[in-house]
Amino acid sequence: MATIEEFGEYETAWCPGCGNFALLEGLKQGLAASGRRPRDLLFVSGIGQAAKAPHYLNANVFNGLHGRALPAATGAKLADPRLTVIVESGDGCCYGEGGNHFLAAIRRNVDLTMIVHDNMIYGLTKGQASPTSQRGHVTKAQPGGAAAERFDPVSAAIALGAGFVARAFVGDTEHLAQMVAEAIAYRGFSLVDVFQPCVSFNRVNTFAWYKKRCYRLPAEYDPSDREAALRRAGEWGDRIPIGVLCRADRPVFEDSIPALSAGPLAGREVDRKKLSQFQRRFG
Amino acid sequence: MATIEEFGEYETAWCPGCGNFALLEGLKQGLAASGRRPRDLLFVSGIGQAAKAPHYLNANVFNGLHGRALPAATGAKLADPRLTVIVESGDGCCYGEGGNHFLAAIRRNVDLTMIVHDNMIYGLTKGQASPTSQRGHVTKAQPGGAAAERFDPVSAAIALGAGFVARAFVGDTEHLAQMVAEAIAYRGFSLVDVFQPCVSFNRVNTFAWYKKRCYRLPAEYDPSDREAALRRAGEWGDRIPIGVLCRADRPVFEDSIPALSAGPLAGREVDRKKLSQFQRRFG
Amino acid sequence: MKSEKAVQVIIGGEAGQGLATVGRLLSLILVRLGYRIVVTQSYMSRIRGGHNTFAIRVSPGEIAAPVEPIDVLVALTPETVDLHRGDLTEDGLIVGDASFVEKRKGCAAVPFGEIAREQHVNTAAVGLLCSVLGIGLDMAEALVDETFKKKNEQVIEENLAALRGGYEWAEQREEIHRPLPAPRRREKRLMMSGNEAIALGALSAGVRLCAFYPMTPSTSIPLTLISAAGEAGVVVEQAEDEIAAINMAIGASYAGAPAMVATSGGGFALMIEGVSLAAMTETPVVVVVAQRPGPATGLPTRTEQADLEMVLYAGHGEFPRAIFAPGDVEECFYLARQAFETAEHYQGPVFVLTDQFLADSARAVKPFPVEELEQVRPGADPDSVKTPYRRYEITGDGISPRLLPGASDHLVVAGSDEHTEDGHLTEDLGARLRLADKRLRKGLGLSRETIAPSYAGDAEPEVLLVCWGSVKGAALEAAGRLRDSGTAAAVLHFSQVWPLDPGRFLDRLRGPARVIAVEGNATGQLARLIHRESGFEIPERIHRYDGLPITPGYILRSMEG
Amino acid sequence: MKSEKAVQVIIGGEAGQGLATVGRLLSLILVRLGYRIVVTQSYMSRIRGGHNTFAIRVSPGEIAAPVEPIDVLVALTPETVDLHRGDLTEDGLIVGDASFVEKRKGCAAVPFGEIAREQHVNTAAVGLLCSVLGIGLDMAEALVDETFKKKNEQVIEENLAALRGGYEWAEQREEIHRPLPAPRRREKRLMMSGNEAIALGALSAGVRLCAFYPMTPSTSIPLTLISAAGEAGVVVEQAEDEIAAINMAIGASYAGAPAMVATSGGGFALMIEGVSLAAMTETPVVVVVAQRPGPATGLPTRTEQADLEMVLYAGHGEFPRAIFAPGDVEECFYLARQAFETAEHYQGPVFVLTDQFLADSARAVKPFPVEELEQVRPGADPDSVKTPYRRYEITGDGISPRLLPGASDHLVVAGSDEHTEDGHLTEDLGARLRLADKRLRKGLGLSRETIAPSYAGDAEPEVLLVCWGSVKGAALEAAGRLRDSGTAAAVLHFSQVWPLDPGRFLDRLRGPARVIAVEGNATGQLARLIHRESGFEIPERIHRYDGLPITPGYILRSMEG
Ligand SMILES: Cc1ncc(C[n+]2csc(CCOP(=O)(O)OP(=O)(O)O)c2C)c(N)n1
Ligand SMILES: Cc1ncc(C[n+]2csc(CCOP(=O)(O)OP(=O)(O)O)c2C)c(N)n1
Ligand code: SF4
Ligand code: SF4
Ligand SMILES: [Mg+2]
Ligand SMILES: [Mg+2]
Repeated sequence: MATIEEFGEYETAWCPGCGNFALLEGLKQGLAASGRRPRDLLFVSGIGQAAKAPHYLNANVFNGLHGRALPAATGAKLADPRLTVIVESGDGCCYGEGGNHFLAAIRRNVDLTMIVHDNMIYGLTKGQASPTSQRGHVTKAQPGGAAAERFDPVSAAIALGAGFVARAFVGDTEHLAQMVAEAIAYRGFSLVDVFQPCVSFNRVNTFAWYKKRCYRLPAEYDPSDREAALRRAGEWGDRIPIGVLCRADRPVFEDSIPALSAGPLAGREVDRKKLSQFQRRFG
Repeated sequence: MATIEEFGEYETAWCPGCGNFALLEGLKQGLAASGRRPRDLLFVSGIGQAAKAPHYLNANVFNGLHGRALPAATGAKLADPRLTVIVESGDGCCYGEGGNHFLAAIRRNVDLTMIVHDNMIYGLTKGQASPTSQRGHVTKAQPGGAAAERFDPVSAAIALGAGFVARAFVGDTEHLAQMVAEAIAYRGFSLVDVFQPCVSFNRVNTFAWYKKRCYRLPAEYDPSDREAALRRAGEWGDRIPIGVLCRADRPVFEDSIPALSAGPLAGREVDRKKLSQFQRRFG
Repeated sequence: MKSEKAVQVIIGGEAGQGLATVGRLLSLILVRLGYRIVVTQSYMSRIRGGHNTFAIRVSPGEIAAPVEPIDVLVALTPETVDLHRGDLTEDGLIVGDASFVEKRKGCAAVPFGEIAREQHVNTAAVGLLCSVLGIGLDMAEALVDETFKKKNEQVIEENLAALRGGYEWAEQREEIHRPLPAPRRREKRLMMSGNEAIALGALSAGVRLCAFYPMTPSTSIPLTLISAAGEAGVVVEQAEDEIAAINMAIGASYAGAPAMVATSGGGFALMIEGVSLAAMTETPVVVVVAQRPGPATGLPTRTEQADLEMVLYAGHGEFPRAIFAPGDVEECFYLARQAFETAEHYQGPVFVLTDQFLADSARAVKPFPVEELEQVRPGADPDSVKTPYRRYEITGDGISPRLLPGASDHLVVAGSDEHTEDGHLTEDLGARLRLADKRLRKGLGLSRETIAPSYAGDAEPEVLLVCWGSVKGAALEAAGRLRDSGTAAAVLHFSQVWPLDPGRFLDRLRGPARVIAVEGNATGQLARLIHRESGFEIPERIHRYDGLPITPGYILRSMEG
Repeated sequence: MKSEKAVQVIIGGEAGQGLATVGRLLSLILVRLGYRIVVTQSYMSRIRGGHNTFAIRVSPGEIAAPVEPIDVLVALTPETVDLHRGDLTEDGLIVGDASFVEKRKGCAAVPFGEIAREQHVNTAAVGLLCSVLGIGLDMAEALVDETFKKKNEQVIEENLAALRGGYEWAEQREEIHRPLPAPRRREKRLMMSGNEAIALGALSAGVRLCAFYPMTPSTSIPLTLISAAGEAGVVVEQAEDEIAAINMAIGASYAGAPAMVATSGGGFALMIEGVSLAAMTETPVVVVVAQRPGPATGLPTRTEQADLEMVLYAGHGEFPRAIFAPGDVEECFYLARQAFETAEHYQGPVFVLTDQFLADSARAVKPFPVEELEQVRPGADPDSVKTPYRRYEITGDGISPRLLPGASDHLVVAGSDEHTEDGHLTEDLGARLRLADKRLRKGLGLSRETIAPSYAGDAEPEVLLVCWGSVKGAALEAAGRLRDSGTAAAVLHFSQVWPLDPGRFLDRLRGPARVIAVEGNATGQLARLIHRESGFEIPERIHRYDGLPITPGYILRSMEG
């Protein structure tokens, strides 16, 4: 059990007023609630403003390449399933450069949690459209407005069969913390897409914009009905739901890999006898 | 207007009995029906057994990299929108290595047709599981059965908002030809996922397997209802629907790019006066 | 290059404080007045906070190098003073708000709060600098007028007031005046950075599609193209990733649109398979790699020259290529053009290697004769080819007739697998050899046409500085200073780093007592290449890889020990 | 290597006819009987049809090279005869079905239809070959028994009958007998290909995760690992693409599982950004690149050695690496092990460069002492590090204490951005220099420990053949033949191609009248590298890049002109 304080306080490289601060706060609360200690946690991130977050946390950190946090996290989790592995990165990183890994992670269903700082923009590279930018969103790189349709990560994840799909908003930290804790507790691939306003480059999807729209899913909402979940996730306009949109049990990847049944790969000894037997097959 | 014969007859490198032959036949029929001449057609493929198909057709061909047919096709189409650009490749190529481009192509909605030879296996590399392989499918590389969930391309495309999503089966060439012709006629990104049995490596999803299951969508089926389409596309088991599952009008990428309104990029002259004006902005 | 009387103004502050706005405005004023400038932008990988600088070295005569000493330090935060005080020249001036700058000799403690409203402080600073540098206010006023003309009158008025406020405050204080010598003559110049020049060069060559994925310090190339896209008829598409970007460009080029990509090291790494595809399908594509320090994410906003070898050997299999490495903004323009021409003629990947320093370094350039320059015309005349058309016809120089699909009844088949002359895949090993040889033969032409390194300086130098790319200016100025102090010196600068033709430079290397390779990397990549290609091992090496550009001072200090 | 009496049996036919099954069965019989073999597999990029061959060169003594001349040509299709008749030795024999093989001297026109049912024809052919080669039928029978023991009795009986049918048919025909000399001594040997040995070496080093995306000719490495996965406790994961594969391996290695990837040129190109990540985060990872002819898709099932330079300079930024290039199956095993050790010790990417020829070439190897060999133990002891733990502590040799996350209270922070010693990202340019230097210092150790090229042959040769990787056997045999014909000859073989330490081989290069680089590529990549590193320009070059392996005959013919 760790307290919020154990996850540390660091100076950040974020802009004053950025939604990332509240996100970090909610995340820490969620971590504390999840009962994980810093040493049990591994944060894997890509590159971007969001991806810096793990550097501002007391935990193990693997800060990899832009777009490639998921495969690195997958490798780490398979190497040592005792670790609670959390992928934390931006919308561009996770759904843009990393799109193929997102598809694969959902299909594979390794026990990972993916927390996306979704500011609907490329922050660190100064404000180009991201996959989650709305069609028509004007930026310096898209002066005529983004021409491609918005990628809706939660709908996509639900449609693709993900087992745990949640949305949160930094304006509701308590709820965010809860989503984080639930996602960590869920065994399998879990996604928490977090609305995080970028005060420097996204002048459309501002704190107020989200605030006005986001509402918590009602208590009676049943996340186990995937079709209903899809319908609900599709709500985009005046009202946008936050909460666990979809939740289902799915076979976890680790359980179907015989080599993992004998415990973590890390630290395992070569069974030289067996290897010798294996070699004999070539004779 | 071209006849089937104009698309040629070539010796292939495919296995006797392979579903690719019927696919090629249906494709040619569809091309003939579409009224395109060989010179108007550009086939863009990746690498795999399926990806060889354009070499067995009289048409322009850009046979690119494994997984990268879509971006190459996108570039070619933007360069010369007069070309009818058809991406043709395998399930591994299109949904595995090329997964991120599949996501992007749907969002972008360039006027392309994508024909996937879906044999639910990696053929050319000798039978590893592909994204469309069923969970549990046993191969040499997956002796314990594929651990990841099957990627369902038509459901995914529908959920992601694609405008034209069809499924066909090489066992019903007439229908296949029709799907091809409709997809070509559709303006925007169109997907035709074609069941194509691999006699060498997929001993589960055989011709008979598909034959038993595939049924044509009933005439009264309404492809414009995306929710119904998703439900229908989700049918997987004893009965699997083929036909145009989903069809909707969507803004076409080319229409929102000002530079394209003046005609094809290919062959365009530099307007030196305007360039000179542009340069003056630096003064 | 003779050492020129030059003044360096550095504006420092946090990201988001608008220091680049001040810097750009002042630079443009100076350029319009006929001065030469060398801008060096140092910034951190963050959007707000931290500490950035915008350095303008300005002179009435030609200058080409960044330098360290600061004549006027404009501090937007106290930190600026702490960080850069040490670099001030003897007569150096610190300009900053009175709240943190002391009132003493060598300091201008400006009561900005009294002079202007908060949002106009930067404009006031520009006005003030006009006075400090003794360049009058007319040009500044004209520029403010232009800049804000799209906004309303009031904005213009407020800014003009701030400008004048700053100017007048300084006018009264002679002790802070650091007047520039008058500009030589008022010939028309433009303010352009390396990346802007690459974009303009590409436009003038006829680029029709640029696919990119944002990556510092390359992004300003597509952004510049985008700002021209409507009028120039260019598609600039942000791709889903770098792999898509290069494949899109290759597809576009195949279909007749001259195409390019722009990226940096990590993004380029992802394009390498595509480079090989361009080579195999013999599709022209221009690849701009704007270098920054690695490995991996490294220092994303700093400069380095460590990707020459990666670019030279990028792609599996063997094929010819050309790599240009512009040394200044003019070369950025002309070599970007050249890259398109070479790519089209030799039908394959051609590279432009630049780096963050040059990418972001604005200079005063003569307007390029864009109205006279020819564009590239993709593809051959369909009527000129033999029937049946063979895309990869074996020819003496390895160059086959490239037709565009759809433009005629000839079908154009391009293949990633080894192929026959008609483009269809083959496993005939004889055909393989013929096609491979054909492709490799293009290398002979590329070698013959390679740009010889430029040589400048004494005919029989004691010291020869060998460099490539953006180090040019620093090397030239270092050599100039050596000459000023009585040492015969010269510079051998490679603006094309591949192919190398030792016949065109080996003699230069053999004479001097000291031959020194100066490179912005740790291992001496060009020096090693020269060694391999010419047998000449450059005995001395100067390296820099802390993220900052090489300066004349850095070279001279390194030479001493 | 002395030239050995050897016989070459080639089985040719269409893909899907089971020629590899015949070939493997016969090879295994020969190996069990104590013969040495060199298998060369030539196949097309298709699953059925086309024309493939499985060549077994067999000898009672040591042999190491593929050769062209055919002593026994087993034709499963008429095409085989047409294609390979020209390579038959004077006394060569064609074996094929009576339907297309003439009944004349030097031909065995076999009425396979009478001897066996269609599905057992291949087994009959094996029986027949046992007679032709004069090796008896016992071993074949034993093997058929083992092979089909999982199936039912009837299958075994049918196959045994076919085997005997073929054998007896041939026994009666002395004119088709081409008996092998008796094997030297019956020491235990295994039949193993280069890729299988790499997999076994990796297992013995303790590999725990192999991530891959299928790509010829590398796929048999993960497939071999998979066949051991359950008992060896290895995760072999087919990734969604090569980028995922290397990042997965790096993630696994960071967390304590020795990890590898295996791919070929185009797949490796996609991994290059990841290589740079491994270098920056200082994470051990073994990268096997099985070369095939490029560019792009090229000839996917053929062999080449053209990716040395790509691998050597793969990754943006500068960092040390080691590249091993096994020359035979034994080296595949030991260098795969070495790669894991080096990767763990130096904490970064280490490469094993092989090629299709060696990957698929089965040999008779002594069993490796897998019961005695040590495994790699990832990470340092958490109790041995200073507190606060700094993952990238600056050390003299550049090697910092690597802890594993979760294994102690020490937190392990690995960074892709430039970082401080504790792993957190920094933009402090002084820290940058210190960390970059630390990383580069590891190169000194790598250089010191590099494997010197092996030298074999006359002490003062007239001819020195310089080669790397899989060319070893051909070079050794060519040198042997030169010696047999009175020319003093030797071979300098590099099984580690980076780093190079000229001190350990320059002397060898200086003496001989003819120094010839023999490489399976068009441009002489190793020769160029040797030139750069040692200043020695190898005057003669032999290249092959038509997709086939270099043979002794190819070398000798090329030497003549
Ligand atoms: C391969 C590669 N391509 C591009 C980049 C440049 N890059 C760094 S961050 C970033 C975008 C970040 O956007 P997002 O993931 O949404 O994070 P944010 O900054 O908005 O939090 C890009 C494109 C990179 N580092 N690596
Ligand atoms: C970058 C890269 N990785 C891997 C390969 C090897 N490869 C060639 S085809 C193929 C799979 C083909 O499967 P699919 O796309 O389903 O086509 P099929 O052969 O089944 O028709 C693979 C992995 C390659 N050519 N390039
Ligand atoms: S750029 Fe946007 S997302 Fe990044 S720190 Fe600033 S406000 Fe936050
Ligand atoms: S391997 Fe399968 S898909 Fe490929 S040609 Fe043979 S049967 Fe067809
Ligand atoms: Mg973002
Ligand atoms: Mg397939």
